[in-house]
Amino acid sequence: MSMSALTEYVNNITETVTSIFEGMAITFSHFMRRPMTIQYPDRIPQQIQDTLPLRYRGILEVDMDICTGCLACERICPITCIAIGIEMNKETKQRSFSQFDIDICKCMYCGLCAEACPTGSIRHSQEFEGACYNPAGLVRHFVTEPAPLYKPKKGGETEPNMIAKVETGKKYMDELATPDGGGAGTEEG
Amino acid sequence: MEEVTQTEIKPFHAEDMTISVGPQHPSTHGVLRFVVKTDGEIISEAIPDVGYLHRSIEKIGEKVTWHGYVPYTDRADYLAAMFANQGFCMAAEKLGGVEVARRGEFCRVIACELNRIASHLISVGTFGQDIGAITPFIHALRERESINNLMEEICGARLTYNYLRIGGVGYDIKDETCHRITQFLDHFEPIVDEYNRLLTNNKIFIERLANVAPITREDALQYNIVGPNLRACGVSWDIRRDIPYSVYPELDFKIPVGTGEMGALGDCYDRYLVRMQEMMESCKILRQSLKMLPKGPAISKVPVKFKPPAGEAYVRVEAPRGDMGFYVVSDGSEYPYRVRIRTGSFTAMGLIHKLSRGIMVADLIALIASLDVDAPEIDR
Amino acid sequence: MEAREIYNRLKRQFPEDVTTFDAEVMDPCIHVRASAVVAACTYLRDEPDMTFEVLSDLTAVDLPKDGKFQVVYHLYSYAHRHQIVVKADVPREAPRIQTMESVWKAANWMEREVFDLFGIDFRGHSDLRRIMLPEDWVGHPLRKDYVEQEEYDGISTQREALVPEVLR
Amino acid sequence: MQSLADQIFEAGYLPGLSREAVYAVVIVLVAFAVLSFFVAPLAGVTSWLERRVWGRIQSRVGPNRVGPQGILQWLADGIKNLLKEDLIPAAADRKLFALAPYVVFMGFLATFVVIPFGSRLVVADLNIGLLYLLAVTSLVVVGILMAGWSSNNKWSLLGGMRSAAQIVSYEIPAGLSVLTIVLLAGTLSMQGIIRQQGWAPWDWFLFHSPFTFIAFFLFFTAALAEGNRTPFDIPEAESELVAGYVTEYSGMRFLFFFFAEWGNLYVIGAVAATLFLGGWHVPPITENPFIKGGLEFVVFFLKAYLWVFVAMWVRGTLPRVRVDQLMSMCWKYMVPLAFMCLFGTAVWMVLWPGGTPWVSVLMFLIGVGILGRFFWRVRYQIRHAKPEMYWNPFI
Repeated sequence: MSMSALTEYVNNITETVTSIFEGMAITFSHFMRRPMTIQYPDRIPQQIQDTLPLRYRGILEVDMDICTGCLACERICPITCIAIGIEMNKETKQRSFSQFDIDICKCMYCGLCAEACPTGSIRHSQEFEGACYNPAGLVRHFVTEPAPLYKPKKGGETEPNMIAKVETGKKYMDELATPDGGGAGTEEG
Repeated sequence: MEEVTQTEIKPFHAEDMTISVGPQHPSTHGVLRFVVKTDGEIISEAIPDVGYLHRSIEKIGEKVTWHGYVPYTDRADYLAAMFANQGFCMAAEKLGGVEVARRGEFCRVIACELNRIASHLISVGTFGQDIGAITPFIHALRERESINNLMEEICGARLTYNYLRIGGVGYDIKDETCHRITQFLDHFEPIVDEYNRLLTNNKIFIERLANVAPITREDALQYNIVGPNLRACGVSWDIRRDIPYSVYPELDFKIPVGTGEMGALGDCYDRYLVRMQEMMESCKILRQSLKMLPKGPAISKVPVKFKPPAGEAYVRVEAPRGDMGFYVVSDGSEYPYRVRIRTGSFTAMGLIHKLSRGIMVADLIALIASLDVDAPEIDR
Repeated sequence: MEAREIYNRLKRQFPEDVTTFDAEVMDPCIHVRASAVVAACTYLRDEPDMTFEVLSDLTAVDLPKDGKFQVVYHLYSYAHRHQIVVKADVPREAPRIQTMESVWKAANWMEREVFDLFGIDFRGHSDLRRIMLPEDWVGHPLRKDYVEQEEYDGISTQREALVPEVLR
Repeated sequence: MQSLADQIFEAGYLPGLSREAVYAVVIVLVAFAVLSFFVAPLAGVTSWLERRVWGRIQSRVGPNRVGPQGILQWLADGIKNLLKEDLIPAAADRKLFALAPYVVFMGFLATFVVIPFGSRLVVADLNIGLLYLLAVTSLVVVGILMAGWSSNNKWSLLGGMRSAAQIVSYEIPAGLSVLTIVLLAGTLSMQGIIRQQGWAPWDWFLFHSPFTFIAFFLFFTAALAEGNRTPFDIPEAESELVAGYVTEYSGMRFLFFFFAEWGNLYVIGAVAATLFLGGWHVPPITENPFIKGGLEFVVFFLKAYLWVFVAMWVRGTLPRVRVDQLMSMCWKYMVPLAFMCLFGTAVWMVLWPGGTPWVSVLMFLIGVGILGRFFWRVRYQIRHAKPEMYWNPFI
């Protein structure tokens, strides 16, 4: 056996032993580190839904009180999972919703509908638990009985109830970037 | 002379064993299948069989609007969704002549580089797992989880981001998020060191990867190997530097190239090492772009009914799995006429048949992992 | 090298087969007759001051109005950092073209994909099988006139809509 | 056990039965008791501990829901596996397929006969105890080969073949390093080997000379390979062979393989403790036989479990070697080194027949030094990564 082969032989052993030694030190140090696990769903300090950012794209929700019925969301939806029905009362000439259904099975949580909404009435909630036994149960019906369309008042809302709703819609819309520099960037940055 | 009668000696004949690796095999990274012909442990041939995850993303492109196709591109490569977003948006912008808002460009770079780190973490993590070390895999996923949390803050989704829009980005990056990204980088860089000490320098790991299935430069070009796999063969080629797009020319970063550190040039270990180094480079890019992030709108004005003039565009993006090409044809209507996504994994799969001859079963797993092929990206 | 110059060189070499040059589009492209595309590409690859050593992309576009498929080759040169698009038209009725496999190995899989999704026959291809779809699939989905079969192997390909479409 | 049966017989509780019948009944009952109240919880708790240890290494928690800190997880898993459908593939060799898990299990269980849990707590102090141990552990390879062959699955076959090659090869370094101790102790009896050592670390064979020190690590490595543990888990290499020889098994049969694997882990630890770590020796603090016996059991148990823990920890650290590397590692590195240790020890014994206490103390100090160096590195890792600390082992 030549000298270099012997050196290599010894080197191989040393390298193996030292690298294993080093690796074992790292793994041992993990016994003292805090685990990353979130013990969902019960052993958590706070509901996960409460920790999610406002931008989080969870299951879609619609605030029918501030929905203008402009159909922008229905049109932009790439998979047509939103179906809106609007009827006109022939006598009073008043239009009202007869249907506002969203098929959560189909929804791909892209957020395009929320971006198109002028009032922030359709938006992604922080809810993500949608398990149910029947796919039909995943269709969300937002209109139970015919409801009138929302018309924004010129001078702003006066009713405290409605002010809160409009503000909530605005809050969601503020998260979006807009060409005129709206959204989160300009407010803070 | 007397004729010597020679008894014919027949070589000991053994049949090759045909094994089907996949589609439900633990280390095929999605649903891939290899028809492997082996002689014991030695593979004589491995024929890749793809298509299990074909979701006809290219056909869908012809049926939805330009804006509406962006979320679909997420699904082309769900480990690096941001880059498919980027590719399609760039193609649409090129066609429609849309100027991207400058802040939007920086937001894109930040999101993309975060995504690149996440994708490479999956790559090197699963690499470790395929070699048999589960711990580095979970450590990599732990760091990726932090990136997912950041992504959630940036764009509201953890996997299929749909962050980019034609003309910019959908959501602006908040200052506090910027701060949190910096915090993450401060935490992440020592972790990469630790990862190196735990896995990269491990003798067993090196022995498993060095000299395994080296790709020559010629093969790499012939088979159109791209991205980190190409760079591991010693070809210094990065779209971000060589066909510059977005704001990458303003940023300072190095292109890691394989050097044959532990064995042959372009072997599995080189491919692994290039990815590890690229993560550190991405950290550098992130720090710079966070510093340079300008003020202003993050998206420019684009009509809701985006109708680019008739024409075609081919753009390339440096995705974690290499040059992702978007060939988009418009006929002037509301819908793309044809969308073609060219991905790095697809061409890399074409090479496996050639590389697999004469290696061992365990090496095939290392080879697949080192090429970082990703089933959704292959099949689209 | 400029795209115009590449075109001129190619035109000089193949005066008959190189038809037109689109210079006004975003990615300048050269139209080559389908019969000569392999020869033209071999020339582009081997010429020392062009050396297109990489076939970046190979795909096709269905143009039913013109009654043809357009096979599109995106070539790139790492050495000279230039790119060119080569296009070849094949008739829709009998889509047939020579394989590019002898020039770039990468063409193998890309041509299989084009064969699968468009039904273009690549002559001389070593392994022309479907790649994305099952072997017994009917039709070529990326053709514009493709109609999906109602069921495959007894499994319906349709999905019942849970939300009734609103008639308006 | 025989004396117990004799007592029962003589007390006249069972009139009309022959002495042999009483023996048989007592043996079956004792075996049942040992199986269900010692071996099963041992393997089960080992499985739980392994998952917890792994969990913490990997920044996870591990099973912590069934029972306090999840310690009853193994029971839940066992019940689940018992209730699962027992599938036998149509093309399998049914008899061998059904038999294989029991052969593996038997190979592991039979080792408990000679493991000395205390100075008087041993089933049978065979005078060829060590030989017996090496022999019965080899039964495992037969079971694994049977499983691999009879499943009629290519993955299983590959796994089985790998396992056979691996275990047969690694018997040699394991055997050689064990021989080093036999040479020192001059006996094959497990109790005899322990009696040659003392309670103090420098009385252990581990620190007897540099050769035994190396032999210990060789033995431990080879034992890991024989137990199909990472980094030598190639027979069941999940990412390569799906599950190796257990691919086709389900339900209770599947469980038996893992039962044996986890149990085997304890056997490895126990043998290491016996041969190198002074076994059940306790400091002479009490003369009370009951307290002493209990202490002995605890000490032995902990010494064995320390190495079980190390095996888990190694599994959480290292990647898997390749088949050819496994072989080259065995034949090129471990066998020569084991021979070196054997001859070195022999020469040592010739040169210093009276023993070398000062070398033992020195070796002990070196061992402490290595341990100190190790914790220094651990401290460095923590300082470097600046993680959030959490000292509580329970979560």
